[in-house]
Amino acid sequence: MRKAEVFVTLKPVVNDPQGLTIRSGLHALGFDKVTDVRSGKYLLVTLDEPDAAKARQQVEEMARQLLANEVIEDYRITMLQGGGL
Amino acid sequence: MRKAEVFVTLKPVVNDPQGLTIRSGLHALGFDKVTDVRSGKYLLVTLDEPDAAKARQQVEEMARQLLANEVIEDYRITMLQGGGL
Amino acid sequence: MRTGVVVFPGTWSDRDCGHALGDVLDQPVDYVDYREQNLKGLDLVVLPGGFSYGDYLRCGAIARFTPVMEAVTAFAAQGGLVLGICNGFQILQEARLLPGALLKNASCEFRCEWVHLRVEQSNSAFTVDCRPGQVLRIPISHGEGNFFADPSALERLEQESRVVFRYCTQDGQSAPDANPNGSLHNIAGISNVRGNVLGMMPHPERACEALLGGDDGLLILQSAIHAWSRVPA
Amino acid sequence: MTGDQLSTTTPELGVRRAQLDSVALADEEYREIVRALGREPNDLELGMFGALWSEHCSYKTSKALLRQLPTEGPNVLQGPGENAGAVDIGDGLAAVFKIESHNHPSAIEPYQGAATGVGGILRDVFAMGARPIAILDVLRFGPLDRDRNRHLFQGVVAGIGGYGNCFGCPTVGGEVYFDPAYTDNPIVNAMCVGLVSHEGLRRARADRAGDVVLLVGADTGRDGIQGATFASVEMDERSASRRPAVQVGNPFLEKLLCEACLVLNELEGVTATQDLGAAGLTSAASELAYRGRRGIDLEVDRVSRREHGMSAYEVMLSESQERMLVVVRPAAEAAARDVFEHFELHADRIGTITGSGRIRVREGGAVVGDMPLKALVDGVPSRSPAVEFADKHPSPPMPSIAEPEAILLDLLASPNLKSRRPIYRTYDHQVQDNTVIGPGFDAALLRVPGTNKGLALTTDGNPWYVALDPYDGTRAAVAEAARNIACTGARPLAVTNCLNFGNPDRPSIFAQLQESVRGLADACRAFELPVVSGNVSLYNETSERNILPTPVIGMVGLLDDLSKRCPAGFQEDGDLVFLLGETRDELAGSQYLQLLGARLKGRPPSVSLEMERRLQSALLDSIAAGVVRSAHDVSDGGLLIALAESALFGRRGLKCPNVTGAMSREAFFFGESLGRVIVSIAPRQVPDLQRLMVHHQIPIHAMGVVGGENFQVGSDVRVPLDTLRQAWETAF
Ligand SMILES: Nc1ncnc2c1ncn2[C@@H]1O[C@H](COP(=O)(O)OP(=O)(O)O)[C@@H](O)[C@H]1O
Ligand SMILES: [Mg+2]
Repeated sequence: MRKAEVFVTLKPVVNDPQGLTIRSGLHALGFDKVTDVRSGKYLLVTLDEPDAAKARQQVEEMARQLLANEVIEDYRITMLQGGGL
Repeated sequence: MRKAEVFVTLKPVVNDPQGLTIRSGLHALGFDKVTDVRSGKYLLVTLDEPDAAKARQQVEEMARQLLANEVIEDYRITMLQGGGL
Repeated sequence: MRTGVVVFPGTWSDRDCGHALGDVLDQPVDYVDYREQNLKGLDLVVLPGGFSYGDYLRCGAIARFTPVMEAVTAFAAQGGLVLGICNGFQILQEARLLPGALLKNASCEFRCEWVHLRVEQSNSAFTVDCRPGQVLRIPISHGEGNFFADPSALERLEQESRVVFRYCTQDGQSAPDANPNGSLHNIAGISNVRGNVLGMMPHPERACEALLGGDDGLLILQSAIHAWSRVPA
Repeated sequence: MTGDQLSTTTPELGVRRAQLDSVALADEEYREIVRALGREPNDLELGMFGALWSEHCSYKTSKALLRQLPTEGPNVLQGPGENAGAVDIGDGLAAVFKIESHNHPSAIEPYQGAATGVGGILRDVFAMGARPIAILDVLRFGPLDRDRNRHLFQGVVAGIGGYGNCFGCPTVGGEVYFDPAYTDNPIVNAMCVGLVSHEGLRRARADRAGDVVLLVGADTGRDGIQGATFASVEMDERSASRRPAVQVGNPFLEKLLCEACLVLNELEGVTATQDLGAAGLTSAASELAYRGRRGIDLEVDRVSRREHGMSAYEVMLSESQERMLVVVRPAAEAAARDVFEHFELHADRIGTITGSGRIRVREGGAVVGDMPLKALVDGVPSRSPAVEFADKHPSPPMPSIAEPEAILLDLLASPNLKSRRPIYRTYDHQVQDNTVIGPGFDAALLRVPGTNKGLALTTDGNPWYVALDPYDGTRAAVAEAARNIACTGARPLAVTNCLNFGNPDRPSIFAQLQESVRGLADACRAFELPVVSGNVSLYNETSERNILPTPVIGMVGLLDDLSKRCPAGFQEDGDLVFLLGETRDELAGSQYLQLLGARLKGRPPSVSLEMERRLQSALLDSIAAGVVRSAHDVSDGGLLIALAESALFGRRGLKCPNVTGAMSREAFFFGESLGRVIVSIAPRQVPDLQRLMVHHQIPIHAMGVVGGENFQVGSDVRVPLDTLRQAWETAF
């Protein structure tokens, strides 16, 4: 079993209303040092693929095809050694 | 400026309908090696707090109070040196 | 005009669209399963609103890979009429039949309310019965209808006159406070270059009977019927 | 294999104390279980008894009281005891409805707690074979100036919308009130209404031995184990650390499950459908078989799981959402499976209906639990806690006011009266294309598809009246609900109710419950309204603080001809405005006194059921005769607020040159005497209205004329409509 973490974030040029809302929520709670919040997705994918290189390539492919929408999003992949979060 | 990454995931015992649905989406695309997908949130918080320890402590506090609900979610924090994603 | 209303898992406007086209406008309507690969005999295909696959991951992201979407793509390329409403619009974008993407509403809240739309183009198949500048009152119901396209794509849309509807005030001004979701340029609906594929966030099928608060949506559905009847088969 | 071969030790009660605590069973109850089984229960059996004998599942504290309620009537197709009640609405159709609480989960995880509350009540309705057509949500929170309360409020509202919107059922009404007594213990009740043909009406009654039991929908996980028990005890710091008693809902899966269940209606050989809610498989399987006076054998190994290593105990008590039991004749199994497959739903054949009268649970071939259903489902001893009636509350002050206009604006902007639009615009209230009158008015009105009829829906329950006098306050809630329905022109048909109270082991709280149920029964009898379903939520208490007693009435009415519907807002300039009903010199329980800081003082307005009936007949006759152009009931906030609302709804001004009553101006403007309605009519209809009111012996009071840019009442109040709107539309 291999685990991959996929982080999907909005491109910098894209507005992030959710990040803004969280920021104001944090301000309301008194965390006034917060200057910015960007929100994104975290996906932990487990694959039954012994070959590390193949696993990574497949996750790349998943991210490109489905997990992220390149019109608005960037993604980053980390292959885990052990268990993930 | 300090940046912190906060990962919020559903506790392992909690149902993750989104993860399950993404998994079947991946299967439908032919990624049949995927055995599990867990979904979560990724937040990049920027703070105006020079002191590293204090910054971390504040982000902990934010995660506890607002960003995650410990009843169903776990969180993990990484303080970044440079820019984040 | 024979209409096919596509039903994805999680679609819920299918019956509303069927009601508007079938019961109100008296057109034959077929419900088309998402596993269907054949759209033969259909003149208009509607991708209705709802939460296909729960809108998990991204609205429309998973639905876009269902077998029927390949057929819809081919159907559109042959000039068939395609109307994507709300979730249907999101699916058309994911399938790259229309440009841009729909982000979370700027308020971060779901919004269900009547809005005003200004018709920008009467040359799309879905607005042939409208005048440019005409104001329609139609409800929205979405959490992610905030239209985004990168600057060049946006400019192209405007230059090619493919913005079909814009959110506006009652008297037709596209003011910021008439924008319910933060859409760039107040965009509520766009078409492809040829004008046979339209995606829009508001729900015309909910505005087809005075009893339910208004019937401006009929203009859009009837336009499609008229556009179709003028096209030699 | 018989019960006494089961591997159990026979410990002293003392040894099991911790276990009994964890399932919240009392010593006597445990002894009763031993008596019924003829032996000690093993851990699985104890857990199953604990869940089914919890307050939440067994109604042990309230069931004796609930017997007073009238549950029969000529149009009742299904009364209490099934997943939801059903009444005949003509054309061979039935309206199916029920209300349910999700207070405790929502206090801990507001979004998911509220969302799964909606999910649960939707399942109750489609388990009856009905298509859900409307949701209403009843909410109570502590004041929003506390962060925690705001967090709960925002999460709950988002959760209701999140589930209902995704599922595709419109949320068309409800209520939201704020009071310090709800701090940390919000009330979250959801009502669902569905439609089905008489023949399609399904029961959760497995009455044929040999039938196959299918478990359909989500896989079973460890979530929510002991949720039923949890809803039956007070909340304390430990609650949060128990096993996640809160589940994450999957409205998408529920939508598929619903569509599949509706298709099942067209199959031969489907005996019963039952949703899994509190106490999961234990409750669903036991009740299903017990209602049909049969038995059931289950094999836990056949239950698909989300996690490895789950015990039989965990499988039997899991409260994983979006699951249904479907009971079919063996010959129909294949066809049923085809239906589920079409919707990509997973179905496990987990057992069979037997003639044994027992529930038998097998794991790995061995019987791990074996209990008589009668004891399990129906054997819990009733409890009747001590009762102690509270002293009457001291009389309220009757403060006089210099500035009625300022008070009016403050009231309109107050949390309990301001516009609810910021809430309901986050709910899809139009999907399914039947919403004729949506949220924001007295009752919602939905078209019955394929007919020209309308269903009117409302929920009501003023907690301050009930706190001041549980009997009168509950009668008032029934009267108000019926009045709201009548304002649309519809005739009230039937009632569902949710009784949210504090800890009944406190004598004063049990007295509230007892009096409230008596009031509910009396009012429903007087209006000839059967109670066809309901729910009780007790132990709404946090750190010694009890909520206000909160009985909530859900009501359904029928309008035979939608073209005769009546709106709540003023319609035409020049129309004349009248007050129907009698205003008394009273202020107790009013929003006005709350604003002035006198929250719970005096006797609340008392309803004369006889007068209320006449008022509603008079109103319905006037609407049917086309005499009335708009009708809006006078409730929270009193007369001035009701007039202002009618003006705001209709976007028209009002001029009432000289109005007074034979009482203090305060009571006339802001008192909340019950049994009153504001109507507007065309001037030429005045004689008709008068004649009708004389006929029904209803007092009538001329108010003024619709029109202009101002809201003007007497010489004291003259406010531009825009100013009124700004006050009313202040954000939460
Ligand atoms: N939580 C809610 N969800 C949907 N609609 C609501 C909610 N709360 C209030 N409303 C709507 O707002 C209107 C005003 O509420 P309320 O003051 O309780 O009405 P009434 O006094 O007529 O019972 C009603 O139409 C009600 O249905
Ligand atoms: Mg009312």
